[in-house]
Amino acid sequence: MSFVEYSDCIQDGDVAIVYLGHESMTPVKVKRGAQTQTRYGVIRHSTDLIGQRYGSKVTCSKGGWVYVLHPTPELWTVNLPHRTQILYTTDIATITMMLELKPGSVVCESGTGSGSLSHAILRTIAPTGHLHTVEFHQQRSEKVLEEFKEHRVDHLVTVRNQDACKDGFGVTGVADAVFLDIPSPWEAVRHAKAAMKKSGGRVCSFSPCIEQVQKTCEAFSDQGFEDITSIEVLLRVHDVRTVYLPLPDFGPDPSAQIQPDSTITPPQNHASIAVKTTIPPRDVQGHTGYLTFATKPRTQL
Amino acid sequence: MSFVEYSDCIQDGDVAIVYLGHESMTPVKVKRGAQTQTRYGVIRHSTDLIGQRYGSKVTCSKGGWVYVLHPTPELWTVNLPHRTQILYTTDIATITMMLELKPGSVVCESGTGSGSLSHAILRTIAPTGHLHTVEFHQQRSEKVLEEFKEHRVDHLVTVRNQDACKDGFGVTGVADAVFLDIPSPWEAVRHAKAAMKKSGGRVCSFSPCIEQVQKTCEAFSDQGFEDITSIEVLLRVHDVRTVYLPLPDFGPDPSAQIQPDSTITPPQNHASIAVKTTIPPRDVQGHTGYLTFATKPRTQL
Amino acid sequence: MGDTVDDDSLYTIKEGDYVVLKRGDVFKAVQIQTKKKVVFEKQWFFLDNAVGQLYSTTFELASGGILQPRKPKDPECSTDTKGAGTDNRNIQDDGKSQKLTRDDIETLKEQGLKGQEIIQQLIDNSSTFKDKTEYAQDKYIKKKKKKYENIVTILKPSCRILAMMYHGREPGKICHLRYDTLAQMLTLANIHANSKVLVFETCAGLVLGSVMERMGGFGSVIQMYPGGGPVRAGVESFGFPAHFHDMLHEFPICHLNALIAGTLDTTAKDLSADLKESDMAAEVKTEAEVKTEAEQKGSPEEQSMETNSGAHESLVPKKEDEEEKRREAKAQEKKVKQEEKRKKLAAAASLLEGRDADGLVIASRFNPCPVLMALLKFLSPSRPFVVYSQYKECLIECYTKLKEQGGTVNLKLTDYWLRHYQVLPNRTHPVLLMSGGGGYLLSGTTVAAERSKPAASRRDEEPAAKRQKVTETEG
Amino acid sequence: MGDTVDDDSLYTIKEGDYVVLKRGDVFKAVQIQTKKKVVFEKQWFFLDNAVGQLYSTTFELASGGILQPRKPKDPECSTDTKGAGTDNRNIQDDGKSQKLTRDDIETLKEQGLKGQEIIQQLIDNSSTFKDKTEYAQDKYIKKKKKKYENIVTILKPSCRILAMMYHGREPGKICHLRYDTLAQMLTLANIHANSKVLVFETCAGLVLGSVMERMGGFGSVIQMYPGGGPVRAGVESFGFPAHFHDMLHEFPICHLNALIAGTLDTTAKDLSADLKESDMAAEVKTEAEVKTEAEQKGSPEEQSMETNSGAHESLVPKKEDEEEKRREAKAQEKKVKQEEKRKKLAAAASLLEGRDADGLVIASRFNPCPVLMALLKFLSPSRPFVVYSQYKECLIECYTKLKEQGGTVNLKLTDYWLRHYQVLPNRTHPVLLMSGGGGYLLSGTTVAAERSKPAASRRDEEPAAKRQKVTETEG
Repeated sequence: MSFVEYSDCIQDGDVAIVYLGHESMTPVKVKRGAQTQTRYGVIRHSTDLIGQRYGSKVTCSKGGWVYVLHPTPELWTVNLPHRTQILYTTDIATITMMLELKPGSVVCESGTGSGSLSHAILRTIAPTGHLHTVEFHQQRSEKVLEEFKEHRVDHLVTVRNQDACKDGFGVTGVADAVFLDIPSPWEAVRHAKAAMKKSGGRVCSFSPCIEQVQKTCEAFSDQGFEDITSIEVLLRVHDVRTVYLPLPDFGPDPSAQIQPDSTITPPQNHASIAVKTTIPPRDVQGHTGYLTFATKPRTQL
Repeated sequence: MSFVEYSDCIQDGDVAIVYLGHESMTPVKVKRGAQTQTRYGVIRHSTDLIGQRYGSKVTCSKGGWVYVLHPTPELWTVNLPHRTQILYTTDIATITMMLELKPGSVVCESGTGSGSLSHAILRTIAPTGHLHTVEFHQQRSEKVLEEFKEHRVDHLVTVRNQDACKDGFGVTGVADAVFLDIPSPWEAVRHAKAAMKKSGGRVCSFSPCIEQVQKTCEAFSDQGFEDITSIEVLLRVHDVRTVYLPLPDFGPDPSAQIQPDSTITPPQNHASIAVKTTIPPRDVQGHTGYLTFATKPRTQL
Repeated sequence: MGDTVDDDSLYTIKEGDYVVLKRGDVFKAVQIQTKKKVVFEKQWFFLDNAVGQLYSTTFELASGGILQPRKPKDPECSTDTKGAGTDNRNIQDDGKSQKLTRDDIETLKEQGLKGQEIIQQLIDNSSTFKDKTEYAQDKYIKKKKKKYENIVTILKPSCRILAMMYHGREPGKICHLRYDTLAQMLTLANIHANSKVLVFETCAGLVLGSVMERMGGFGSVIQMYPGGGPVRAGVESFGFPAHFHDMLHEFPICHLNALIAGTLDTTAKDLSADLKESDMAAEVKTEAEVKTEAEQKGSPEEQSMETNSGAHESLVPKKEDEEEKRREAKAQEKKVKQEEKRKKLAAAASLLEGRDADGLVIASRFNPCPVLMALLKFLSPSRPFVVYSQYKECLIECYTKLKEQGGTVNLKLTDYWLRHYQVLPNRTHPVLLMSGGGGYLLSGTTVAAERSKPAASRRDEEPAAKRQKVTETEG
Repeated sequence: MGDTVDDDSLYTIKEGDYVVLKRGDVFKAVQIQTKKKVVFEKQWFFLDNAVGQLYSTTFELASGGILQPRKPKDPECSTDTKGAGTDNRNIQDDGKSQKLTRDDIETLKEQGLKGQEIIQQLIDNSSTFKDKTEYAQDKYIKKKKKKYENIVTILKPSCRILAMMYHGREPGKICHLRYDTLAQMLTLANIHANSKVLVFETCAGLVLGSVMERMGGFGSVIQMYPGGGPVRAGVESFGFPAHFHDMLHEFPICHLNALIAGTLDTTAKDLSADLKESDMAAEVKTEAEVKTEAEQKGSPEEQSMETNSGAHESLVPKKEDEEEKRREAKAQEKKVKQEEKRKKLAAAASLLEGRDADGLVIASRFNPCPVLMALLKFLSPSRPFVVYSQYKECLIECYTKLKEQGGTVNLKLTDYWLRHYQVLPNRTHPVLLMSGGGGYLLSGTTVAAERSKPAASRRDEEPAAKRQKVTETEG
């Protein structure tokens, strides 16, 4: 297992995702001899996991069962330990395309946070790209590096514990893309520019508040970035349901009584029809943040 | 006919809405002896309109036909001559409810603009309410008063040609609700307060830009308004369509050939299924403006 | 000129008034009854002290459930935050940042500290508060306020407030009709004074009450109701003046076929059996009970209902000798009520028979298509109608049927997207949580009925909308 | 560590390159061919001068359709606006505010004035411009710029640019798949290097090309194609290096039943008739023609297609004596191609036979349910799949079928709401026009196939989502 390459079978040392049911999963570090407690009973790693195929059904000690899934950045995003606010798949997918990430891309990111976006970037730029990620909070930068190792992507990433606004990204003229998710992104714009290739590249800043967007757009413009675009993408989930709608009873129909064939029974009082439909969840995510993209043009040196 | 009361039949002097087809209508001032040219031919007012029932089908000279509709504020909104940007029904409906308008309400409005909202307000506050509407552009204020007369609602409205930011609404302590649709609403907030009843009331400001909203919220707060809420309401139209989806041809199914009954013909190459669905228009209104509502509390005097 | 009297007596809370309690974004409709315990937001209190106060007054909850009017301009926003950090790099979440224990807080409460004061104590005793960003500080204070502030505001009810209340508290009772969607309905149906409007709803009476508010007591509203009796709990909450109820009529849809066929005889003393029966059942029940029953019929699993059948049983007399007299009196009473009911039905029927209503509003848990097709017959030409459904599929059916049948123009299937904003210095953004959906509307305008014509040739009646794509056909 | 070489030679436009022309928000994909006239935004020009320039260069259009590289930092935003009015109270719209006539403007053009200069002339000669609000001035300048500025930028193609191009210019060709929805698909399907991905699309090759870009030449992509031949016009526009095509395989779905049944014999020289026929038909056509035909089959009314059947006819020989030779040569050629085709099919079949693909992406004008059910069989367990449809109803069908059948988890039916913002000092707001819809996605993860089990007992396999309402049941 690795976050950038599929394996068929679960091995000692893997991180697997245990699927317990609708929107209920938990990540497990697979370790020979270890056990994991679930609401369906115990999972014994040596017998229940190691050597099993990813996607298999595993029966727990209480007779209940779960599926064991291969980790992906998307499953990780909904299962990772939150050390900060995180980016979710909808924004991540948009960022990945709009930054034009692909195998071989060199990317700078700040802050690393809980690593939700980092894993998705690594998946996309592997096997030949590199991620330089900067996190000013020391504990967090240590923790995320540990996770990168566990997820077998540490060869693709350099984690730096510094302040991107003050100290930049630790590299110059190498990045195809830069991503900013920090409280004052406008302070890091000149560092972003410095980190990027002479030939140009793409940059993105994520901010929850419109005032941040305004300042960041100004900074991008001042630093000569082009095609500055701010967007927002919202996910809408549709829950599939069969609903039963009662039919109204308008009483006996005199016009129907004209017909001689009286064997037709009138509609029953509580007759209803079934409709296959979707309903929205009652409350949904109404805002995560604004995404501001820009292009760094070729720098004339 | 009046914009605040239905009539059954078209009379000389009425304003009627000629419905030409899907999203194609035109308002007509009914005048004995007059004619109106449409793409289906001429409509002769004396014979084709006057005395006819609203909602009737009228055959034009070329043999084409139209429907003649009773005017409503909503039909007027999509048919009125634009002298400014106007408010549309989605925002109007929200404003009407959130300002708690009803028969008897006294309302102040600025600017009158093209009168789109004014007509909707008048419909709702009739027969016992009153609208004080302020428009700084002289031509426009004259034009809209003319329309109010033609629409037989002029007894419910006072039009003032002044600058609400400088001169207020021309009334003090009478309004249940105030509506602002001006470039600098924050400059009119104290006038709004002065126009409103001692016992309190509701106020709304419509602005396209977030910076206007920010300044207006601050002004509301400074002037002691409560429950300050900014919202946005967007209309989504669903066009009902039947679509035909081709079915894929996976070739002869060997497993099906096992069955002895070979009279069942395989699915045709270009078989398709019909699905009743809705599609969104390609481009839709993505923003009209932000609506900021607030409550004026009882004023201690 | 409108009524511009601004007399405080109009704004005084009286016993028996229907009012709305408010705290933050939470509302609850209640009637002012002295010595009656009210439960709101997990706290109980008495409304006695509200009587004589002005509407929109905010009260503090004192011990013993006593309301005390709050002085205007209490220092609500003055929580001292002692500076904010610019980011959260130094915050370590070890769960030990608050020095006050739960017991400490309980002690503070017992000492009679008010919510505001407790929050200040919490801030002063938090080791991380001053390092939090302004954003995080604000969130913290809001959360704590919700927990420790004991205030309630008493409001005069309105369509706006009740629609927001139902949507927030009991969306299932109003078919998940969101308040902004209701606002659209009232406008799209051109609801106004001096018109005649048909309403078919199973939204606890909220839609009916909203229509009545917009008509201001002028004109007539005919409630077309399913089941045993009209549901009006929501109407009561509006606290309309008595004369508003003069414009309200009701017609049971179980007589709709007869009415349409012209065979409904409202002069006959003996109405068809099912009406009588359902009337009888309804008569001996209070309004609230009828509502409960009517709603339960359609949705037997509804959880939030307070069932209360005690009233009925208490009518059963205890003593044998009184039995006879009561039975007679009851029979007489029954007769009177039945006659009243008959007159009411006759009045509603005669309002409908002209088939000249000015508007139609449908919002129910029933499949809307048959309801719409039946009720449209009662509208004048050139009048608006609007149908609400939680499910788009139902309105597609209505749309298709109307297109087939003709007699309507300007058909539009819509829904609405409602977004709230937080507007604060340097912290302006859409509110993070939003409503997933507000339901769908189909609106249109009636036109003169067609001389019967095959459906196939109808297509060209309305110039087709610009074809959007190859594999699609309109309608 | 990645390749951080930043060598200009990598960024030089060469003859034969696939590039994208850009003006404002409008894109067009073309190949660099010297002396070939290109039409873009109603203007024609030659790309000859672009050769040797760097990508992302902006060119001015000079007379005779000649491109001239624009000097960096041309004073693009320096239009002199001479102060803005604060409101528009004094503006009377009499249609006489512009003193320049149409003829005047044509004269200016002939004098060789550039777009920027013409706009300045228009402003100077407008009597109302200086009274307009800043907002209105900005709108005016933008409008005029669009009309009079003759610039074009040449870009290196990418998934982002091509997806935006197709969505803007020819949404019908890509089933109205919006670029942000495509972005979601690539992520939800976990597309990455060194995996084996199945793609079924009728989106002109855009989806296939996007998948290939994300795989960077590592791994394999199997295009499952309907009709006579795989559609790849969109793939060409990406301008991939040659080795990218080594990872691309193709399999005609008309053999899918045979493959699933295990009766497809790819070693036999004589494949089933329909494949041969369709192959033959496809062979003598250019890629572009095949695409045209394939798309036209499904949507015969599509208007925007450039049909071009000249190539075929030009193959018909003119002289009798050459006929024989050509026929022989052609037969030989046919045989070789057929053998090639057979090998390709065999290769694709052997990739599929392991039923161990890592991902599945479906985006087509076909009813997706049968496609999804057939192709899911070829995935390993614990692999993601994603289906796009313009119509939610189609994905409800897929969802229902998958729930019945089992073998998948994490099913999610979604769509996306994309909003653009104008961010300008004091004029920040969402863009006034937005896309009505970007289509729907159904995504999920495969799991080990169930031992067959009645559908009825399947309900409890997945703990039910919290029941939302009484009258609803999940699934």
